[in-house]
Amino acid sequence: MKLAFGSPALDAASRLMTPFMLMFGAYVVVHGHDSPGGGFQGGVIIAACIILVRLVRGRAGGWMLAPERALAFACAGLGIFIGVGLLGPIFGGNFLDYSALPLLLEAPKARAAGSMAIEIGVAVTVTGVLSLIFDALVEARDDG
Amino acid sequence: MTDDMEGLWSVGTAQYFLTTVLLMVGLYGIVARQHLLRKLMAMNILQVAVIVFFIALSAKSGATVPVVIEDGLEINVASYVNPLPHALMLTAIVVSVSTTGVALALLIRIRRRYGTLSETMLLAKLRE
Amino acid sequence: MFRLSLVPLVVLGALLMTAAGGLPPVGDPESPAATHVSPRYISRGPEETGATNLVTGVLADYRSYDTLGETAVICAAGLACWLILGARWREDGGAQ
Amino acid sequence: MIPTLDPLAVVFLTLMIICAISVLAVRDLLTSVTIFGTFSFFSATYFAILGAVDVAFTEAAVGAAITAVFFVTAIFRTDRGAD
Amino acid sequence: MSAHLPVLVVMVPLLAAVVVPLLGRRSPGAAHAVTLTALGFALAASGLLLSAVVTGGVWRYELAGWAPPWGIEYVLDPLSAGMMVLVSFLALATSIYAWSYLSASDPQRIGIFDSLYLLLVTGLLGIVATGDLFNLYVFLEISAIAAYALLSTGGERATVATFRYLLIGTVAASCYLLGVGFLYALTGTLNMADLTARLADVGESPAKAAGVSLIVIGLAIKAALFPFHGWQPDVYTYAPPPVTGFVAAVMTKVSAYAIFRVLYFTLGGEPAAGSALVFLGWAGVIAIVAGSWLALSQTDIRRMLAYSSVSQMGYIFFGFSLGSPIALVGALFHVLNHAVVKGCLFLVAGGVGWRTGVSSVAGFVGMGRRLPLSMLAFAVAAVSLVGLPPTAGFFSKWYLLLGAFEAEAWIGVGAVVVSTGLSAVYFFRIFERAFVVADDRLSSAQSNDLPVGMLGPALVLAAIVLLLGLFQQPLITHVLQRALPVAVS
Repeated sequence: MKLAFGSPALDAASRLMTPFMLMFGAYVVVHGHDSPGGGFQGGVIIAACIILVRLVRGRAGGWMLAPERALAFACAGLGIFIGVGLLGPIFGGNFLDYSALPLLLEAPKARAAGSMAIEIGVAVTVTGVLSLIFDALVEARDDG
Repeated sequence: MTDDMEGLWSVGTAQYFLTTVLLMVGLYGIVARQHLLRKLMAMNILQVAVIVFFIALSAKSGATVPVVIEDGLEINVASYVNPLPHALMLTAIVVSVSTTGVALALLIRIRRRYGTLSETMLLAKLRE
Repeated sequence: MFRLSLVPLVVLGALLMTAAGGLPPVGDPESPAATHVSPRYISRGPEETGATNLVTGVLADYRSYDTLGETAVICAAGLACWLILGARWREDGGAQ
Repeated sequence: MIPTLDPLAVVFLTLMIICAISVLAVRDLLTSVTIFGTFSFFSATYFAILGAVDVAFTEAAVGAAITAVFFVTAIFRTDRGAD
Repeated sequence: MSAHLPVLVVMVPLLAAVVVPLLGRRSPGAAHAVTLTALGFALAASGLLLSAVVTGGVWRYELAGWAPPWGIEYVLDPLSAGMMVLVSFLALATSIYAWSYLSASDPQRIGIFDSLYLLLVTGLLGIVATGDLFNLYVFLEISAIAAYALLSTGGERATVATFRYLLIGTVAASCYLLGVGFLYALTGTLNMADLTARLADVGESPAKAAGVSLIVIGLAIKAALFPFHGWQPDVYTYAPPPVTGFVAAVMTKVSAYAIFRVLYFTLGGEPAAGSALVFLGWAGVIAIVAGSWLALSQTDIRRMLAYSSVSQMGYIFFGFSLGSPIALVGALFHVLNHAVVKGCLFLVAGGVGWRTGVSSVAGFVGMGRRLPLSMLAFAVAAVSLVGLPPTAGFFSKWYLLLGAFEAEAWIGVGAVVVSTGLSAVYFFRIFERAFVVADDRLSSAQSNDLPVGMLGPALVLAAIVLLLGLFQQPLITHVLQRALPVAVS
């Protein structure tokens, strides 16, 4: 089944909105430290943007995060998280202890940098998985 | 208990009671509704009820959102709400959306094979 | 049968309401939740984690391990959807 | 003196309960999902009133947008059948 | 790096779970090799941990470098390290079995299957290791979601059964979370050790009782204890064999472990925990008889095994409720014994179905001739489940009975005796068909046993049942007795 509610107005609106939504998503990820937001919320917004385009323009929109790539995103995000966590033990701290990272920063700054890295990981995973689930629900074939 | 604490008490406990009602609505939906999609919505309501309960625990009268604005000053604990339940409940929301996604995928498979999502009809088909 | 299942439900609700009456009221600044572990997150969070958003401080630093688990939950959900629906849907790949 | 909590919280909680009951009572599934979105929106407002802006943000994005879209998609894929 | 062993045991499988799906698309073999390596590492590391904590005492690990109760900590004592060994060992064994099963039927999905398998193992290991109530919830959900996906792959009926399990499992998890919320509201902490200290100062109240009972109910649903076992038989019957073998063996045991941990360690001495244990004890006694009785009337072998699991969980909770050192040792030994036994039984039953298409008890005629070694493993495991010497099952039941005599719990003793009789009947029904009844049509049938990859794990598990029985004395003095809470021993 094609889930594309194509109409010129919707098309234009979605084209107009997507850049702002993506920017807002990225902003929410990056500014999670000082304002409400964070990796999960930002990832949800980016995924919502992808889903919006998919809803309006269907597969033709070119915005489809191919399922395989979406899955790779999901795994990569979690991989980033674990990788950052494992840097702790490598540099002599505990698991996920960012203050042990050799960043030449004072502890709070180093911790903020580490948190930022994992937030990005979370955002990547969330974007990948939500669009993957949406695609799985849409594309599931209607036979059998 | 002082007088102004009394007022706090009434608004304060009313929320627990209403949360319990919400919880029971969700539980009732899971038990009694026929359509599996509706059971799933009831499950979401149940999860929101638990989240509401935790957020109610985090509230503090006279406190504001947990984003520190005063810079360099001594931070007054009483002026910010408790951030811990918020962090926990973000995780719980994620869990609930994940569970919903998996459940919907299962439902699509069930519907594809059995042609229905109504529990009674499904049970009848399974018995065949 | 459904009417019957309502009885334990109502009993459970009544018990929970009784129990909830014994909790510190919502908004009580003297409640254990507000006075035990959380004060450190508020008073020292910004200087220790570098995050002025205290929730992010708790989520990404003090309790970052929970967040790791949360990410694993999402990842598991994605893999699960793929496993449940994927077999059929990959057969015709990008065609349509 | 301690200022009391906003009574608005109770109002929104009541609205949530009304929405929750309607979600389960309405016959048409698509209507049901729409009300579910409203329910999530009210819960987000409730969280915001209690000072949980992050949770409110997330609940609005997840409950009212993503979960609702998932449900709508699933309903289109299956049926709008009444209960 | 050895200082970080507690977290590496959990993280290495998780890291493998990230790599495996990407690898699996190109080369399923490599993906499975990575899976086995990660599980092997987990087994070796948890073995090291066990030996370290048995000699050196409790090992606490502060995650992210924050001291509890602000941060999350891992607490490894002989109990949790022992459970980790059990979980990772069964994961390794069933994963080897899964390769033979999947590579024949569905090589395309091995990567994704293995990844979810690793996530399931990660979740269970995390539950066992953690010292934080909310962290336990998170890992409970990881294992649950991975389990839903894996269980649903057994065909269309499995999908329906899994959906029901998903609903019930989510209600259970929400119950647990709500209970944690109650305790958090009363004490302001989520750390188990801190909670113990703080809860002692909180007076008795309905809120405390509600918190404890919600946690116990939530976990009891996950553990499929008698009144809450509704989800379990369908799920175990229709799921693919390697998954059932692992889930039936370990998942409910880990929930039982969590109840044990919460009631004896975290809430030890609380009156609410005492009453919860009384409830669990009675539920257990009913489960012991009812599970066996229901198993007797089943015609499908896997459904029969599923009901027998209900009964065996009853033994474990009955032992927990008695509370004396000897009964607790019996219960823990039964956790060990039943995990290995049920894993073996389900692997063989699944293998038989896979090779011959037989799933009913009646169809086992002549099976002893057709699949001799598999049925040998099945027989050893079944004998242990019934509780005959020299298998592990005899000793675990023996200690449970000693504990029951000591506590003069005559109803429990009666239940154990009745259930032993019933389980003997339902297994000897199978033995008779498999080994004794001569079927003319089958007498000429060639022995056509399972491939090594499936037979090996089953035989190893059967051998372990015997070894556990033979070496029960050192095991009990060196590990199980040290695993008991201080207040009891």
